[in-house]
Amino acid sequence: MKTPETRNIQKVLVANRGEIAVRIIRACRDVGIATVAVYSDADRTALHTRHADEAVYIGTPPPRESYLRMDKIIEAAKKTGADAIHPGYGFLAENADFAQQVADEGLVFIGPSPQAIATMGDKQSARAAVAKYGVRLIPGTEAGLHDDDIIAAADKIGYPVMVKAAAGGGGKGMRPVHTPEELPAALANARREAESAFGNGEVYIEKLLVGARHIEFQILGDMHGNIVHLGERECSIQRRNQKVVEEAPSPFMDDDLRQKMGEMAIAAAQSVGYYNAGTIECMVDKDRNYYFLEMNTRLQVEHPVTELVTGIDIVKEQIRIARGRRMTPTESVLSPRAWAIECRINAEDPYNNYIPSIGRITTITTPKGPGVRVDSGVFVGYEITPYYDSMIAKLITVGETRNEALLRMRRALSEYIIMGVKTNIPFHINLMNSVSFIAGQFDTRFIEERFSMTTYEQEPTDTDLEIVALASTLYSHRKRQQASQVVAPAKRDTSNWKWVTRWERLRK
Amino acid sequence: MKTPETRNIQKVLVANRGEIAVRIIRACRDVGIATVAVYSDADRTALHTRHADEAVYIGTPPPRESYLRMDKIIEAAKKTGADAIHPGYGFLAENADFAQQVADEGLVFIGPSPQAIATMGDKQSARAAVAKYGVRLIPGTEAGLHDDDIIAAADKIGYPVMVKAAAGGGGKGMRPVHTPEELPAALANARREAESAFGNGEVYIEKLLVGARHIEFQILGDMHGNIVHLGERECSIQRRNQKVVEEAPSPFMDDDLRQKMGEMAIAAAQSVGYYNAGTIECMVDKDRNYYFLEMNTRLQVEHPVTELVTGIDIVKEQIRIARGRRMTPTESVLSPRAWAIECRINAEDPYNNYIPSIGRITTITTPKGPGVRVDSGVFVGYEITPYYDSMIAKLITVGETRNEALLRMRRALSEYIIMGVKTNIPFHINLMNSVSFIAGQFDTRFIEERFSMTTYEQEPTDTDLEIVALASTLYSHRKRQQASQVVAPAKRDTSNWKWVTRWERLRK
Amino acid sequence: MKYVAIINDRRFEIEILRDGTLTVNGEPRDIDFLEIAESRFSVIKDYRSSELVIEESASGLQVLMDGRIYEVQVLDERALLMANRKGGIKSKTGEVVAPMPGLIIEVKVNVGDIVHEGQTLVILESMKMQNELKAAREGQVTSVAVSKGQTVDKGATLIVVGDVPA
Amino acid sequence: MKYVAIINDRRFEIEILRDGTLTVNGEPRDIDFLEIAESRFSVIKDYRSSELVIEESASGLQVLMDGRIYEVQVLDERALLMANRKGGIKSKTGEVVAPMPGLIIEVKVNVGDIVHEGQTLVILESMKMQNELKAAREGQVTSVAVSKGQTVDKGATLIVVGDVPA
Repeated sequence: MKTPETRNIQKVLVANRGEIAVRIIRACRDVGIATVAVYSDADRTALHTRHADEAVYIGTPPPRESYLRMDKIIEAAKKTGADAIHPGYGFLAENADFAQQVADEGLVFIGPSPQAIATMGDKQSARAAVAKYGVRLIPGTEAGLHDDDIIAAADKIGYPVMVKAAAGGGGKGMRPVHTPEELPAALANARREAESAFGNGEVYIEKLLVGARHIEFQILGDMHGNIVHLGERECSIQRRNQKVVEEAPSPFMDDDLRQKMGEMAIAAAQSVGYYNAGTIECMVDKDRNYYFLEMNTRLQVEHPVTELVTGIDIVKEQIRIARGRRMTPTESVLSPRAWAIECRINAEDPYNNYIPSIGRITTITTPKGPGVRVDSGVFVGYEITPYYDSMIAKLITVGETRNEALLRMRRALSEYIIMGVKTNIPFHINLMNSVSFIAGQFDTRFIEERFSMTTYEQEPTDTDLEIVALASTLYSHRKRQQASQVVAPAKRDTSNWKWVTRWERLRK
Repeated sequence: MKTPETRNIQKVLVANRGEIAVRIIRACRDVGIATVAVYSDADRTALHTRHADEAVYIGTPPPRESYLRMDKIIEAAKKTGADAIHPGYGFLAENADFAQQVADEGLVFIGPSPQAIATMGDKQSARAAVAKYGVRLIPGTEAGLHDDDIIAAADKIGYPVMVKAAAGGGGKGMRPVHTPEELPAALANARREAESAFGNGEVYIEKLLVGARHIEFQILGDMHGNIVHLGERECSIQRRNQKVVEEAPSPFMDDDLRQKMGEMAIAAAQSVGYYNAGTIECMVDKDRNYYFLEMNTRLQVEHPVTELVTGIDIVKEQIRIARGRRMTPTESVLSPRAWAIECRINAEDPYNNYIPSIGRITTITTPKGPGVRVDSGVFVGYEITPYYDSMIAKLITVGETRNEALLRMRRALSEYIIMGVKTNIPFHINLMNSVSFIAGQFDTRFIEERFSMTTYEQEPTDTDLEIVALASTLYSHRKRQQASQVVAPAKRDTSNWKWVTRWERLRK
Repeated sequence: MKYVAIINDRRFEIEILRDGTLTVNGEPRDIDFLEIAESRFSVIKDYRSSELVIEESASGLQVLMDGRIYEVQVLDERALLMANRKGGIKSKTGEVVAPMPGLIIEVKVNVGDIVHEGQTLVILESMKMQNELKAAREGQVTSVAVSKGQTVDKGATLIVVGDVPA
Repeated sequence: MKYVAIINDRRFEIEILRDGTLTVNGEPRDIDFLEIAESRFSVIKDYRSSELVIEESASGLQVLMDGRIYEVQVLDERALLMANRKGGIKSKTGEVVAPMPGLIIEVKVNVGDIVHEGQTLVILESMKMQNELKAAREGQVTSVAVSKGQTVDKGATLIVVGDVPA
């Protein structure tokens, strides 16, 4: 491999929105690089628009009219003199055409080569590429088949199977299917969802491993031919095939398995001459057999847990690599120095079938203090619209041990207050109290099959119930008083009702 | 030294308020210990009152009626079944009587022995204790002398001198004096301030070292006779003898000096058989001569910078040590693994002589993202009263290098928005842009003698001025319109004024 | 003023007297109840410090404490009297409304169908996700206001579930 | 509508026309000016994105941008006319008010004294600190409303500095 040219990056256009756009802007600022945001009508007040040094309007809220418009994004980079584009995750992050167009325009794409994206983005070529390196694959079909062929293949592979979108990601277009009877309807639904999310309705199926875990390896490679892994992430806590909690390391991992899977992950990345940050996603069954699932050729939502257990800033490394320099880490991370857990904070109602919640955020209290990191794209007054993903923030805690990280997460969740929309914070609190999660005993089906928002490890105490009863009654009493205009005078500006309190007794 | 008993700690009463009470509650929660807060009338809604598992009312806002009432605090511990008391910093943290009373009541005092507090709390005995170990002292007088004796001593020591309160801390009761004429008035003022702050008007003087730095060493000792240091903190950025910015390590430090000063710090702590966290404060002159100033026998405000560069949670270590266990670190930290900077966020107006600002906080946007820690005791709706210290939060950033920590601090400061009261955030932004600070060239007189809020490193550009002029005019125009009831219709709920914007041109 | 608060089938009879005295099931109680911000309350009772979120829902109050949600009904004397006369307290609402704007993917029931609590009635696509809207109570479908392919606004009533005819 | 904005002795003549067109010193400008929250504004001008805090002060507007504070005066046509007639724009306020409740430790001037800008007039103790209150302008002390040992409320006028008699 010839020595790559060093490329100049002074100003980065961030072709994304939400928390990840803010994360990238922060990384640029931390290394003294100027930033350009792009924004749709829905995002004029969004943090990425306001935090960047410059901001360019690119269209109406639907992504295909703005964040997916390659022409407008490249034009925005030209207009502002940006010399590089960071795609974040989602949107154009795994679009080889976009990476190629960026390069053709003389701009630096902060990501892998268009060839690597194309190869790994196509299921068939991805499997072919890694298979040569002896990487084990899950039995499945190629994409683009007709339903009849898929149904025939499913009989050979054996049920249960998973229907997946060829252009997929984030659980969209995915359906588990347990019997042949369910398959035709599942294919139809998955195609429709995939068409709507990615503009591409092609699907394929894979054998569904029962009791398996989703474990992935973070890869980092530079243009000098160096590739290392930064250890694994445990991502089995999923709902509707979307990750909701991730951690690093995995409680299931041992040194031997990490060594072997790590080598496999590096081999998979090498198969496409990979540079930039990337992720090798695997399924690991109960017997520690592991299978290559896919490679994500981009920054991952859950990258902070790896950052916190390795001390490596992955976004900064991406920039460094894109500049043609050698990346900082010189060897793979075989023993993480801490334990980190991430909870994705979604605007959804865990008490009502996790239905997405829209509306305006009226209050936020962000958890603070030692060992807590919050990556968020929202603020008081932010309007959650139906146009974009429901993930509004990520809460990450780190501790010396898993137990410490978990206790910190409980503490941080109890401090985290978001009002105005429903969030899944109560779900996370419940999960952090569940014995299975605490024991590290779970697989990808845990949340859907063995977890509920209404069964708790401990019943509420009589005192709990009495406090709730009293508070509810005083709340109602107050409303009643207000309705009849007999409002108790507030001692301070906050409304204060005390019944037979210490002060009043003292004053009697 | 005989092996200490292991002591049971299940519930800790935190005898403090504000950010440090919240910090301690978080540490307890992180190790699964229940917490009890105490609160005055001014603090019913304060975060420490609400975050603790239990909260006990102890009196009216003036500290001597509540947070300094040993009887009420011990009674609160008894009533709630707390088995230990953490004093935080300030208030009763360095009161040997309190530590003794706590022990006499069969409770664990999370701090050093009453003897260590008493010895180090008295200037004379502190100097005597450390002098035996060959620790170098700054020339000065003992406390308790009459003004005439002090004035005579000052002539011998030579000007400039520093007047200090015997019971001092936090810059209160301190006065630099450059000529004999100023001394009588300075003594009178310092006595009055000390009397008001500590209930003890005794003062003493010390030679004022010119061009010197304030560098301190963090000490950790356990009851098994182990004492280590966790490296130094640079605390020379002070105003009115109060620290406002601290960092670890010190840009002035080298390995040789760290080795020597560290040994001196351990010797000073050993002189009183020290256990718990403690700090040896030193002055270091331009020629790298160092002098013992005093030992703070408690947790320090600026402990987080040490935590971030060593990975050690100092509050957890305090609890561990108080339980009679061996502390985690087994050797001194001679090479910190990162660089951290702390900015104290005070409710004061840097544009108006740093006058404390009181009022209600209406908005807070907390800096987030990688490498940022915020320890805060305030929230939206919090009322800043004149009863307590003006420090409302601490913003701490960490990076691999000083430069990275500094760039992160700039970024975090620009994200930090507190409305409703004035804060010194603009001061910190200015400081982080000052060439002297960036170069690490400063001493304890830097802020007062060579820094100003009105001279900037760079003049505003014409564009800066035009944006400010336009925004101010549009703001005034809007107010005028509102006054005459001709309000422009808001497109969203937020009020949006666009003049000849892209959208409007498109629609024309 | 007398109230009855019902949580998890437990009844608490609470009386607030004019002099500020409070009793639960006849026994006096001390409680310090403070509004911190809209919907957010701090309670200190017998030293225990708790933070609560109280919001109104169709069927009463939703109270969040220590990460757990409680459905609470508070009835005053008059409401209690009326409820007793009707033979029971108000049951869960039978109206299924769109929680956000979206596209109706499927309507799974017809007027007259008997449905059980938790049964999926409508599939609504929004935020790129298909959301199953379920029955909050058992009963008989009395109204179906939407059909497949229709777009709906937030708050639109989609289905009404009424009592099962005796 | 015509305005003059004055910052750091620089004058900007700004005109807002009925059709929404905006000019600065006669040249057209595009600006996107948005209120985010009370006193907080987001401005995008020629792609540059800035966040500003605008607050009213005794002598005009205080604007915070990029960590720097600007004192701005915005005058409309009428105010400008009046200011010109008076021979100049309004100068800094001469009232020294207590920024917080506290105890007067010392009053350093008497009525009739000539003071310079930045001169310490009063020492106020509050939050355990002694705070020096200084003159915001030069002039002559026309009123001293407090004396040593007195406690004062926030906002109380302590000293008034007027013009030096010609």
